[in-house]
Amino acid sequence: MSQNFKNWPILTGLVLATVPIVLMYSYLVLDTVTDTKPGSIFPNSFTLEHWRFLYEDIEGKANIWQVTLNTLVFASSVMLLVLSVSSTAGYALSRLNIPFRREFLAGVLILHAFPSITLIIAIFLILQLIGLYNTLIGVIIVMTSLQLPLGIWIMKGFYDSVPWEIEMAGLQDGASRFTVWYRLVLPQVRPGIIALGVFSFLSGWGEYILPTVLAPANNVQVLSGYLASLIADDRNFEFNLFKSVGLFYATPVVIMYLFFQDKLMNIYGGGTKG
Amino acid sequence: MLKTSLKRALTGFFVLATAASLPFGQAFARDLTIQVWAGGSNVADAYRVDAITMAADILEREADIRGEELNITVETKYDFDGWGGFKQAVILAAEANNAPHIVVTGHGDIAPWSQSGLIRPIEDYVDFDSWPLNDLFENLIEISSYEGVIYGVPQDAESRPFFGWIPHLKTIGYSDADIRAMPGKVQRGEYTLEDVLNDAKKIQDAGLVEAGYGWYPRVSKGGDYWQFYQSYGGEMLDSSSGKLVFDKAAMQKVYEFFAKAVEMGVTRKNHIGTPWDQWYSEVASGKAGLWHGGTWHYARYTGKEGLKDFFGSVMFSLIPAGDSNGKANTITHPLVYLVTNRGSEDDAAIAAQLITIASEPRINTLHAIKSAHLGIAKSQQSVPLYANDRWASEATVRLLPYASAQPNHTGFSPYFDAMWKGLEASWTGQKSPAQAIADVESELKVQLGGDIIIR
Amino acid sequence: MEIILEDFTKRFGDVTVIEKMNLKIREGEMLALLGPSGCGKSTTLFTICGIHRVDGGRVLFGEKDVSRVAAQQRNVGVVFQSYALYPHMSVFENIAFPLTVRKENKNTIREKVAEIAELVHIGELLERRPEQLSGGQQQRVALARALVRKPGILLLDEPLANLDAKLRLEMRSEIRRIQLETRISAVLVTHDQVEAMSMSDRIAIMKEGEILQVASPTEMYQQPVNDFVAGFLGNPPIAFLNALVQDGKIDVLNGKIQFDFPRNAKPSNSTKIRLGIRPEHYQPNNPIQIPGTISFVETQGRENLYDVKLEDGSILRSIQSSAFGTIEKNSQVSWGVQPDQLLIFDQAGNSI
Amino acid sequence: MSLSAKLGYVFIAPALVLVAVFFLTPVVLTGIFSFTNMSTATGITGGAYQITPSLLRDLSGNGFEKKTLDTIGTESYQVSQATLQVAREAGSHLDLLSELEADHLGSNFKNRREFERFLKKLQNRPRSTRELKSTSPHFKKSLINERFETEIDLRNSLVEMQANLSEEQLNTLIQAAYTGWIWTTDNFHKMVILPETKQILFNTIIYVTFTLLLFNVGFALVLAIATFYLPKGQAGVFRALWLLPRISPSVLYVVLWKWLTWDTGFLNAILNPLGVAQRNWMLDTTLNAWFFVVLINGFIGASMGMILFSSAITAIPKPLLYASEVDGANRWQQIRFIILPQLKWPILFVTVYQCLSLLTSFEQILLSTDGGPGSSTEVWALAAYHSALDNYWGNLQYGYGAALALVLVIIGVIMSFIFLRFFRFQELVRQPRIEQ
Repeated sequence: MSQNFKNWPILTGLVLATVPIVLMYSYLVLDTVTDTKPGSIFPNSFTLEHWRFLYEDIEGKANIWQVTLNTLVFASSVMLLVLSVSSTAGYALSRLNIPFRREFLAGVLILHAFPSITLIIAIFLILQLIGLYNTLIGVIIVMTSLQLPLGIWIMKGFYDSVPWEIEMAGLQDGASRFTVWYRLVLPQVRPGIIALGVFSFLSGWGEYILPTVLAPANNVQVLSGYLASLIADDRNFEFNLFKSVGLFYATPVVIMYLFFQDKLMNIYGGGTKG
Repeated sequence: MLKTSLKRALTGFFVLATAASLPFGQAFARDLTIQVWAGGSNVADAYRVDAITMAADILEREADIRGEELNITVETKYDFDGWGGFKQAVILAAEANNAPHIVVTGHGDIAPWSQSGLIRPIEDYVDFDSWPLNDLFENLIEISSYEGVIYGVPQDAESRPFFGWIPHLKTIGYSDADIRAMPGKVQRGEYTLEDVLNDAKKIQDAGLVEAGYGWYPRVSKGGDYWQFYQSYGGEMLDSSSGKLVFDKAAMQKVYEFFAKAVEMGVTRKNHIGTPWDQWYSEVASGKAGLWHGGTWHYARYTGKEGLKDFFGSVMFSLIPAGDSNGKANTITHPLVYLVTNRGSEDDAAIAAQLITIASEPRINTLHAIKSAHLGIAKSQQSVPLYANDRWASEATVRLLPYASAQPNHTGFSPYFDAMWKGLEASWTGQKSPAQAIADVESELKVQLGGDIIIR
Repeated sequence: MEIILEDFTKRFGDVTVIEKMNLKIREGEMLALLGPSGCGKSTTLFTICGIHRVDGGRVLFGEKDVSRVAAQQRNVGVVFQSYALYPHMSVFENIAFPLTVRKENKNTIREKVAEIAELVHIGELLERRPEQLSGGQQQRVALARALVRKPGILLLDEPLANLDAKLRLEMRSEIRRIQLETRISAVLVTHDQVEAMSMSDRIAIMKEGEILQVASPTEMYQQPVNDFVAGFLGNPPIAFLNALVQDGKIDVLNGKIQFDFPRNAKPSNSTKIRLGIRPEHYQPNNPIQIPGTISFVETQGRENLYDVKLEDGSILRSIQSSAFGTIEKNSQVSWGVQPDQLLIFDQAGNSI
Repeated sequence: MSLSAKLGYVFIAPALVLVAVFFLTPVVLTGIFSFTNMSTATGITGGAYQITPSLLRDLSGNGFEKKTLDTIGTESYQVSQATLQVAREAGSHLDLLSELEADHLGSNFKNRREFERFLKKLQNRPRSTRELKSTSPHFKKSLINERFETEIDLRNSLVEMQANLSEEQLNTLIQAAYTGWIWTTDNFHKMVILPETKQILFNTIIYVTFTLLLFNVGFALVLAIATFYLPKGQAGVFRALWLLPRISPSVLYVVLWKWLTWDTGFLNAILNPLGVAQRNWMLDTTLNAWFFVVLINGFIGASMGMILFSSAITAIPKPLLYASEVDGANRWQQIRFIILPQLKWPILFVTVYQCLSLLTSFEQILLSTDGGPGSSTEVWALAAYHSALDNYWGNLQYGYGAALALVLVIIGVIMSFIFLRFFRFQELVRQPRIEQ
């Protein structure tokens, strides 16, 4: 920002540090359409061979489109659930006079930084008890629950920064608390909703352990599991194929990312001010 | 008198009664779905599950001839991420009463899975005195049993032989005849692990391979390493008491053997953890002198790695004896078909029948040859596909009769883990072999208590 | 509509902010709640509109006790200090919002909004968004939104605090104009005495949760009940001088200056009192001369403000037309007061 | 109840239910599991009763008479009136039973196989394997390997055997025959004694410390400050690039690192021509493995700090910076005296928060080194996962895994309380300003 200092030393340093990322991601794209011989730096010829998985199933693997659909359903459901539950609960904690509000808040705060994934055995048992083991719905609910403390926390932070006067004005104007929330407050926390939405969608899209453990069946497989099982198969070791599947997997993420990058930077906008 | 038997019998009775009440010849329609999951498999192993599909077809035809209508839908799955993922999936599914009807897994799972009731004793459903089960190798059936009960039917066999790169052996002075005689010498205990290290050193000194490539063992934890324990006379299970055995002297010799290999420079200190990919391509192209691997590696060497003249390039034999206490041996880690507790007795009976049919020599040979595993039955030697495959027939004769297996014991997995940790520590020089043995001993006492005999 | 606060008490947690306050807002009047920040005037306002709950006493709208009535049902229009316009709505939507939540029909809404927009002179701004408006325009929109559904009472919370000086003048008269035109009862919360005096019919002056005096601006200026009120009103502010009652006379500067006690009810001998002298009452031509040195001169253009330091160290203030030139700092002057213009307070600060 | 409280309950109820069921209950269950020896072998929901040969062998040294144990344990198949009656009631083929009764009453067979071979030779032999298999169990005269669903069943059968057991022996036997899990504190005992605990503890400390200091805080600071000094466009590019690892699916992200570091990977492709031998840079040595584990996790972790620090720096009043420049501060002094002091709070926050996240994260390690080589990068959370859910042997150790997890849970709770203090909690729970 300042013109009093030279930029090039900083720029050089940053560029050097960023080289691995740039390399990895540019070769990710490059290798999917070329044949790079193992151990050589430069790709040779153009080919679409590595993309064959799109139109023919890899032997022994599930159909990619089914898996993609599962992933889409999974990630968007997680997003919608996290958003709707966090935006109501966050509002209640930020603005409404409920008994035990203090305790709820402290609870959210504690869970917010909790080793959730290590609870997976117990989670499995509960899921099995209510008959949702090996279903997409089960994983969606679990994933949502584990994301909730963070989501509620973030939303509460955003609500906290909405001026009280807006709500007071709404009440004076004759609107009910619900109308005030829905029509006046919710639009004010749009950045939070977008950031949290993108964040939870991306988390759902990339999640590996929960679906793998809680829904291993073929018909509910998601892309993370698909790609992981592809890599685990050591007789079919083909980096370019992994990368093509990987790129296919990452494309929605990258697109969303390009659209919402600035918004995503807001994710901690509400929740972490001390 | 015995309630469970009674329950079983009653179910059987009802089935029979229903069947008997039907006028002869009338269609007795039955539709069912049988799920089969196989672990550690990939495309080449597809016959592990496909054999069940084929068996279903035969069973349907048999039923048709009897005038019954039987429709079996077989659902198969084998694309798990590794053994860990597969077992996790099976176990959790079973806890959720949702296990597949048939699983194909390592025989080592029989002990814990039978204790938890996850699997049913297959001997309750099939007759091991009739074809084709009466043709199976006895030692494989033994390996599929636990506490005197036969739980599974062996699905394939393999063994983990000792390999040598023939051109290198020739360069250091072995003649063609010597090389041909070598498996015999190994078997008779005339060529020992000490010779292995010496030859590895010679190969390396001759500049044939890089330093650390003379003796090039398996790169990760695995049952293979227990072969060396047997080479020094170690026993894994005390057959009279059914307890595990930790023979400290034998195990220490194993640790010392690998520590010495590192010390002599014929094995890399950081060898463990080398990626399999790299390892395969190296041993299949003469970059290593002597190594040990699995019989199924044959497919990889001659397939993906492109080794044209396998028999001209690679010598294979039992793992040599270490000293006079032990003998040349090999370990087989057969996969077994298991029937789970899923579904009714009837479902289980059909699943067991499918497994029986899938074990017919001809069907099993498809898997054996395609995936370079060994057969499970004596008569497979007379199935042309098998007999005409030089690898399968030679390896079966040379290795399988001498193959033992890791014990089916619920305590074997912590033992296995502890043994490996000690080996790794002495290999990488973190501990002296003696120290490592002491640590393993104290860990075993904690983990297994009275389940293990420490000698 | 008449608004009555009866023994109104308000606590926040353990702290009692207002105890048994009584206040009446007459039909159609503009009442200013004046006081320093933290005196409880906003709390009072929020209680009238229903955002705060009453912890004791009652709030009456006319005859009706609304103490337990929700804010939504009280029909009170509020203009907030920050205006609290809904940022995601256009001006039209903002003004229409109270009507839409009542589900009035679209045409009626359009008419009513147009009408009120006309009244507050923002007819041409209806399509804009709040962030595209100037402070004064936002203020007008807030007013329009508060008035559009014809509330029984209009509450204004520091409505001018966020405006620059020029706009403040303009909006001051605008708000007053609109209030007069609509004949609505209104409460104006402010800490600015000029605003209170210029805009309201009556002022209620508050201190630490208590109403000290309710009176018309003139009355309050001329007859403050105590030195706090006297000091709060008037700019430049009033100056105080310690004095002593002696033999029915007032002794100033240790008896150097004496004059008759100007009121009938004379305090007893040797009573210490304080004289409140407004700058416009300390002038060269007045009879009782009090000499001193000019310690500070502030040129205000039309007038000059002088601080005069007396020999006992106390300071009097005088404001004089600049037409007769400016007197230099450090000059000796002897200016005077008129006894009947003096405000006299006892030791406790109450007016005598 | 006020209106807003009612709405509040409606609003918070879904979150409460979900969190209670899928978050709090698992915490409690984890606590419970950690005091059991639960594993695949014992099952989660409870076990059965089974007398196995090895159980009897164990008991023979424990005051049980050999004869008693033989009665219970020696497998035998008898053709007697009693067994025939059982078979009859169970609906076995009557012709077969008649033949047995007529010609073979009193016959005794060592084991099932022998008995079934015998049955198959009879005139009225069972017509199918199925029938054979359902007939033979009725003639069994032993409890060996028999599975009883309840304690009562086993007890009754034992009493019926007339094996001459004292009540105490009966109880001992029944208890030993139970296949399910039992309460125990062995897990914690084991955790303290096992040498590998020390190893994973050490690993965890290394992992958290290095990743946290070098990347999540250290490099995040560098990024935030560096991008602050760059023109907006350039800064945006770098921030965007550094957020990529965070949002990429982890499986894919790790594949990219493998591509970079494995034996046929990019690093080798560059280094090979320079005469460096081809090797797997990720798994070659412990040091390398750590280097890449820290890098892989650090590249992900840097973004959170970057975002927080960046926004904190942006919030610094510009005049402060201009003033320092006018006063002749060089860049380092500006960072040292103006920027860093402003970042005190965010740094504290990121340190505590990320410390906890790192402590419990294992996904990237699982996917990249899986704790290897050996167990040199096996961290605590990964060890918990491995023992409870993913080991090579088909005997998942739920109890021990839960005990390992419980340790993390406890650390998590303690750190969360520290967290609460940092958060100026009082301020956060200020009363709502609308009181209805």
